[in-house]
Amino acid sequence: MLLIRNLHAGYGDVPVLWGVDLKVEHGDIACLVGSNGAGKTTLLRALSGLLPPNSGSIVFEGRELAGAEPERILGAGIAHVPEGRRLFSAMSVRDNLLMGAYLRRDGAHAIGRDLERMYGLFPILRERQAQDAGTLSGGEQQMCAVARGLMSAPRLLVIDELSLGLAPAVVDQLCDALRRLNQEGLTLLVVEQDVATALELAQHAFVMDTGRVTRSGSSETLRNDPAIREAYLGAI
Amino acid sequence: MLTFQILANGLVLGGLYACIASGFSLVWGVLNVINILHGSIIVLGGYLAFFAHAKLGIHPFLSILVAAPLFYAAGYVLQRTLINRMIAAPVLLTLSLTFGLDLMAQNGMLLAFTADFRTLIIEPPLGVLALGPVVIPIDRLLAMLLALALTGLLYLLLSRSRIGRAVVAVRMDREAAALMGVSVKRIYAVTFGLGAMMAGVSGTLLAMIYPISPLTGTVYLGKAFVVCVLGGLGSVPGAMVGGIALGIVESFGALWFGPENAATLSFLLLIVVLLVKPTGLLGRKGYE
Amino acid sequence: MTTLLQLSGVSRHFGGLKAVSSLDLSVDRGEVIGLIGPNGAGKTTLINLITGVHPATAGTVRFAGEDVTRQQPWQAARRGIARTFQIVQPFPEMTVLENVTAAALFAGGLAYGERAEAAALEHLQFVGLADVAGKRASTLTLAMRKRLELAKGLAMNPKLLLLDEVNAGLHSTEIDHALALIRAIAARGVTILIIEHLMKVVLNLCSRIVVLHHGELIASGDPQSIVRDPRVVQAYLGRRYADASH
Amino acid sequence: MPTGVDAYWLRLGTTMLMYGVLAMSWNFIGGMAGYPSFASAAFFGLGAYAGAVAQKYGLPMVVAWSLAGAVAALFAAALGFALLRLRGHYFAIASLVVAEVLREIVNSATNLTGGGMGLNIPVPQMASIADQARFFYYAMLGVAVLAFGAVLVTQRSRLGFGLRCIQQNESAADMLGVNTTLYKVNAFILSGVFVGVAGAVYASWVHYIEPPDVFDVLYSIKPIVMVLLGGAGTLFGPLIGAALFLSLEELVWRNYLSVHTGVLGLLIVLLVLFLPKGILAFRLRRT
Amino acid sequence: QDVIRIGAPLPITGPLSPEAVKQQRGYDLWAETANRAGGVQVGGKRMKVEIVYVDYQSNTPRAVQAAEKLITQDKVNFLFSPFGSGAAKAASSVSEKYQVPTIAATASSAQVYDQGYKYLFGTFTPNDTLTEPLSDMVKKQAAGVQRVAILARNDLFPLAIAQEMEKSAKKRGMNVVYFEKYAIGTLDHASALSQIKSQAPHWIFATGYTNDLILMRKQMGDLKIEAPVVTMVAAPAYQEWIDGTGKLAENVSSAAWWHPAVRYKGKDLFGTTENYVKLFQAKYKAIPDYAEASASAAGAIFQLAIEKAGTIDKQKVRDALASMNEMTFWGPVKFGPTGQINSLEPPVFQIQKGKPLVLHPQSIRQGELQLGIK
Ligand SMILES: Nc1ncnc2c1ncn2[C@@H]1O[C@H](COP(=O)(O)OP(=O)(O)OP(=O)(O)O)[C@@H](O)[C@H]1O
Ligand SMILES: Nc1ncnc2c1ncn2[C@@H]1O[C@H](COP(=O)(O)OP(=O)(O)OP(=O)(O)O)[C@@H](O)[C@H]1O
Ligand SMILES: [Mg+2]
Ligand SMILES: [Mg+2]
Repeated sequence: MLLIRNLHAGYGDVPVLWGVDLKVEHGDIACLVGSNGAGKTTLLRALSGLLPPNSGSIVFEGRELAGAEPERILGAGIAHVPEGRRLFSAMSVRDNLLMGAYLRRDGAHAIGRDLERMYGLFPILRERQAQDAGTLSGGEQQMCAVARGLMSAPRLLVIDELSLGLAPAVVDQLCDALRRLNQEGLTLLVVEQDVATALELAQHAFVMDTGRVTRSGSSETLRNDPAIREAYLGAI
Repeated sequence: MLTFQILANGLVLGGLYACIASGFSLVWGVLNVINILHGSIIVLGGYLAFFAHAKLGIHPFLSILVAAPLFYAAGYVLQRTLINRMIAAPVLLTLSLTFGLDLMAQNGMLLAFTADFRTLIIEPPLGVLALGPVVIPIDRLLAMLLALALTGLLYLLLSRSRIGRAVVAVRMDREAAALMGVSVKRIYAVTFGLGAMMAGVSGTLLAMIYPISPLTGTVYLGKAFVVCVLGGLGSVPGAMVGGIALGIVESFGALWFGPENAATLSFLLLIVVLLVKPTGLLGRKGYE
Repeated sequence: MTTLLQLSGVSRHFGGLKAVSSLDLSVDRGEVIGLIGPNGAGKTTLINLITGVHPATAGTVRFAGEDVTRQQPWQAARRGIARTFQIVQPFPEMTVLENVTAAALFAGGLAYGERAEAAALEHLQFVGLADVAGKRASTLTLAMRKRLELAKGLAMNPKLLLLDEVNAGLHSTEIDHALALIRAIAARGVTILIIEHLMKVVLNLCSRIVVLHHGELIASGDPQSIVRDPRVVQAYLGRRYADASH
Repeated sequence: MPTGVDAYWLRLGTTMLMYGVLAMSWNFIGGMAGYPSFASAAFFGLGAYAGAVAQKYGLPMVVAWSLAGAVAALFAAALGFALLRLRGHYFAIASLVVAEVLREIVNSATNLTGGGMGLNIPVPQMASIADQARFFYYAMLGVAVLAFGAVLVTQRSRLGFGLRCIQQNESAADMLGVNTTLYKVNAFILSGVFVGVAGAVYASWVHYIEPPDVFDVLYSIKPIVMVLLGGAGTLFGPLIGAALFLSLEELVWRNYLSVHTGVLGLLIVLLVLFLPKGILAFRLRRT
Repeated sequence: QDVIRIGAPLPITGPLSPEAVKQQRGYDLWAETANRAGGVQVGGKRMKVEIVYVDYQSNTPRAVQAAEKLITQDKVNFLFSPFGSGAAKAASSVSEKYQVPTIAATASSAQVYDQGYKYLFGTFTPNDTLTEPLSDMVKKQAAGVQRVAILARNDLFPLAIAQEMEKSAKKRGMNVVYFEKYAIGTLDHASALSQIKSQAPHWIFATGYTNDLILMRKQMGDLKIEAPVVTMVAAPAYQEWIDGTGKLAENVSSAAWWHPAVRYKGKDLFGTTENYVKLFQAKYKAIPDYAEASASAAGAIFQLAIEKAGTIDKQKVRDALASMNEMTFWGPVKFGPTGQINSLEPPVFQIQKGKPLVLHPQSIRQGELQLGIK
């Protein structure tokens, strides 16, 4: 479904990605882990068109998307929940969610139904729906951001820092929900620092280190890899 | 009795102020661009109405139909070609940019139209509406009503429509809006186009009331500033409330403190309002 | 042990919403106390109340015996209350070093000059950011920014350090380093109040944990009793811990 | 240097120094603290009238100038405490309006200021026209040197550092112990005091002032454009910007009778589009 | 050197730019007419004239700077003052400093000439010469006029005229029931006018520039304000104002320093007033107003002085100006001890049937004062 080949990107003169290769299959939940500053966020920004890559290719469902505008990439079916939430702070929660559905053309009814689904997923958002998103608590903002990403009805949802700032119970619920959505046909690419949670959620995992994907494989294999355990799982 | 007359004067004047300011407020609030050119666009709208009337005999109310799309298109193109190059620039830079453009516009108009004052005289005159001893000139009344209607439409467009939401989203976070699939450049151009349209249309309306010359734009610009800060930046209803508040304060100020102090008084009011409510009457946080 | 921070009957309302309601809490000198609770429970709001960002709707805040309910944030900083921001707040166009120098200068009480910079560099070394000291803060990754927040907090030379999710965005191994770091800070005698959703952090660091829910204290006690408290499991920890405690 | 230079050039030089003072002063509040102030015209006009009225009542010129500086500083302090609570654009407009209010007040205080009829300032008794021109050139130079010194000292001090913090993120600065109100008011005072003195020197120099002239909104706008042209937040930027802007203005003014404002506008547009970080950034990039 | 250079700082841009156009038209007509006749007779030879224009952007200090530039850089022989009393006064110190004979074509305030300067001359009589004859006429022909309302633009000249009006009215025992100023850039006079209406004045006297007074007259119509006498200064002297107010212009009276209907036989290059108006019309397809004529007159007066002095020496030309006593198309020209002209009798006129008719002075009267406005 998604094939990234030899992708190079950076900020100004500073290269950050040094030839990333990555492949996500249809119906997969893939996770991307790696140390601080490895370039995970940069990769996702390049993928969603926020950061034009210097070279390389991004093919999604057969279409080349490297260097395209974010608008076209979203139109192709990739939604990105960015690091730091990036909510529209002086807009209500509800309007934020509706912004997620900006490009959808399947009518107010379908959008309304999805809105209800989001409120079902995160009940607190229903309570806060008229409140300005900027005044939400940190975790509420994260929920709002994920829900907003889902509102675009993507085929591939890319989430940066999935569990950041969420209460443990909420992380569990969210993972359950993502699994359900995955069964309904949504493909997921998730960046997650809590490697244990990530490996539990995902079927495939990629490990990034200083701008390259250094390891990849099924979650099962990686979980049992002592090097990975030492580098990312730490002492329990 | 005088009080009622003054109140009527103030309301009508306020409606015109609201019209002058709404497009300015939109562009400022959404694009974070203080559009110094706004006053000159109003004047251009005035010239359009004047020449349409003088050369072709078209009534200013009809010229609006031409002015609206024309100014929208001009604004759209201007933003796309020039101002969009400065899309993320700090506000003072875009201010300098529109300041430069305004100098060019004023100079251009001076060359094209000379500095003479033109006046659009409608024959037969529309007359006045007399409510007992209170008289209201019909041209002003119509202009005001039309202005308020347009401002209201603009408000509906922004608050109810998908594009309106996109406009606000772009203001809040450009990058996140892009992630939602919003074409930021297009939204900027649309917003600027709407602002120019409001300016051009208010110009055609004002042409029935005020003499037109290339330099009157500065006065309109000054009013737009005050109205839009008074009402709250980026808020179209704010521009309406601010405009009417200003109109009424100026009118009663002129009565109680003499006309030469009316403007000063409204400025003091502005400062006091801001001290009590730092985001203007209807403004919200996040638009500073 | 003496009380450093004392909250009595503190409330904060936003319109109809009671973000914090008549809360009593006291923190002793040298304590490392954990504050947990569901999203939107009022934890960050509580920090904002202590540091003077939001004025309390009711109640009093006492710090080192002094009533500080109405203080301004900068006064709090100079009194020795330092905080980190959950949503990080660096000076984006200044270098990392300058960011920390500012803290050393204005709250840490150092004079303008090289001493402040030297002190700042020490703190950066301590949190492991020394090699990016010359970079602009806006180019840091999220986790690095969190550590920058921590370095700033330290440079303020605080008596009380309020940490709002400084470790979010770190993976497990990195957290182990962070734990060591925070322990070292506590060892210097700094009292620490720590908000974190990573149970690994709170369980390992804190001698006492308080749990906030809908703006109210629902539990308080040592870590072991907290994870077993059914109300806490129900409201906050969820399935995994419920399973674990069976 | 200015000996033997003809009066016209002296006048131009004096004007440049004057705008240099305005631009450098704006940099305190606008460049360092990041508050887009449009109050320069208010300080300038206030200083001009304070100096002129003081001279009218017989105070010696230099004393009158100092008095003008003090008046501007006091005014800035009072105004700062009120207005600096406003953020961003709101502050900008409130500060813009102050000049308008002052202008109208001066306009109505006919007894003291002559109102709309303007005010004549006694011409200093000096040997020759050339001496007079030179005297005011040096006086303005003196003010410029003072302002420059203040910029220099501030940039290398706690105050300057705190202002930069405020500019970057005010609430974070507050949280780090920066007494933001005090710092901002200090910046505002610094941005007012030299402008006030410059206004007073200007009044003595042209020996005739009227409200629309000294409270002209362009005294607020031009220094900003100059700072941007030169490079905001830099030490020499404001000076270079002032010199550049005035040279351009003078050149097009002399060479294009009826289109010079348009040409100037075009130049501003081009500069903003192609050198958005100011002329200094251009030089830095090339070396 | 065979060219006489005269410097003219003008407010070509900025709020005063309409005035600059008028000044420039007047100066150009003179220069062109003089040059077409071969130039100015200086001693034995003829010298062409050249006018050097500089824009001072409607900004007074810039006007001073412009004057200085013209004198020191462009080396002009003589100078026309910048527009209006304020700028003329400010710039006069420069021409005095360099001892350059200067004629102010649009400065009427006595303060401009009170400074003891020797090189400054002006073509406008003091302001009270406008309000005095008018007041006399109203007093005589409309005995019932008692209550006077005055509304003035808060600006140098309009305010000064209004203050003279107040004095003239009081001197004749009239009652000034309303005296207010309005700010520059006012967009609405309705409040002031409503208040004036409630005072039921017999004489409404308003001052301002063309746009102010078009707006004000329209709003008076809207508010149905009527009074036996309505006077506006100075806009009705301009065709633009008459065009801009249409029927509302009817019966509005005014006064100015000159009017195309006056009839003088001059010794200057234009000769009669009719001839001047004819030349002006041929060139600009418009009737000259007083500001335009004054600019031409300033040129013609320089020419007379130069020809009499027989040289362009500044000192000699100044003396010729100081001692001048000639008839021109503008009227008799004789400067008082301060340099301000004192030989003119400014005409009073009224718009009747869309045309201005002279009511005063007696010698050139074209009609009678009509009471009431439509
Ligand atoms: N705007 C920027 N300008 C310059 N460099 C940047 C910028 N943003 C990030 N970087 C640098 O790029 C590198 C990769 O950053 P990135 O944010 O992709 O890492 P990450 O893997 O997402 O880390 P984390 O787990 O901390 O979020 C880092 O060294 C960072 O300092
Ligand atoms: N300025 C505000 N206006 C309105 N509501 C607010 C405001 N600030 C916070 N709230 C609300 O108060 C509640 C408490 O917020 P707070 O940020 O303290 O939560 P928290 O416990 O820190 O949560 P999290 O773990 O998600 O960060 C939230 O529901 C939030 O929506
Ligand atoms: Mg990241
Ligand atoms: Mg929080």
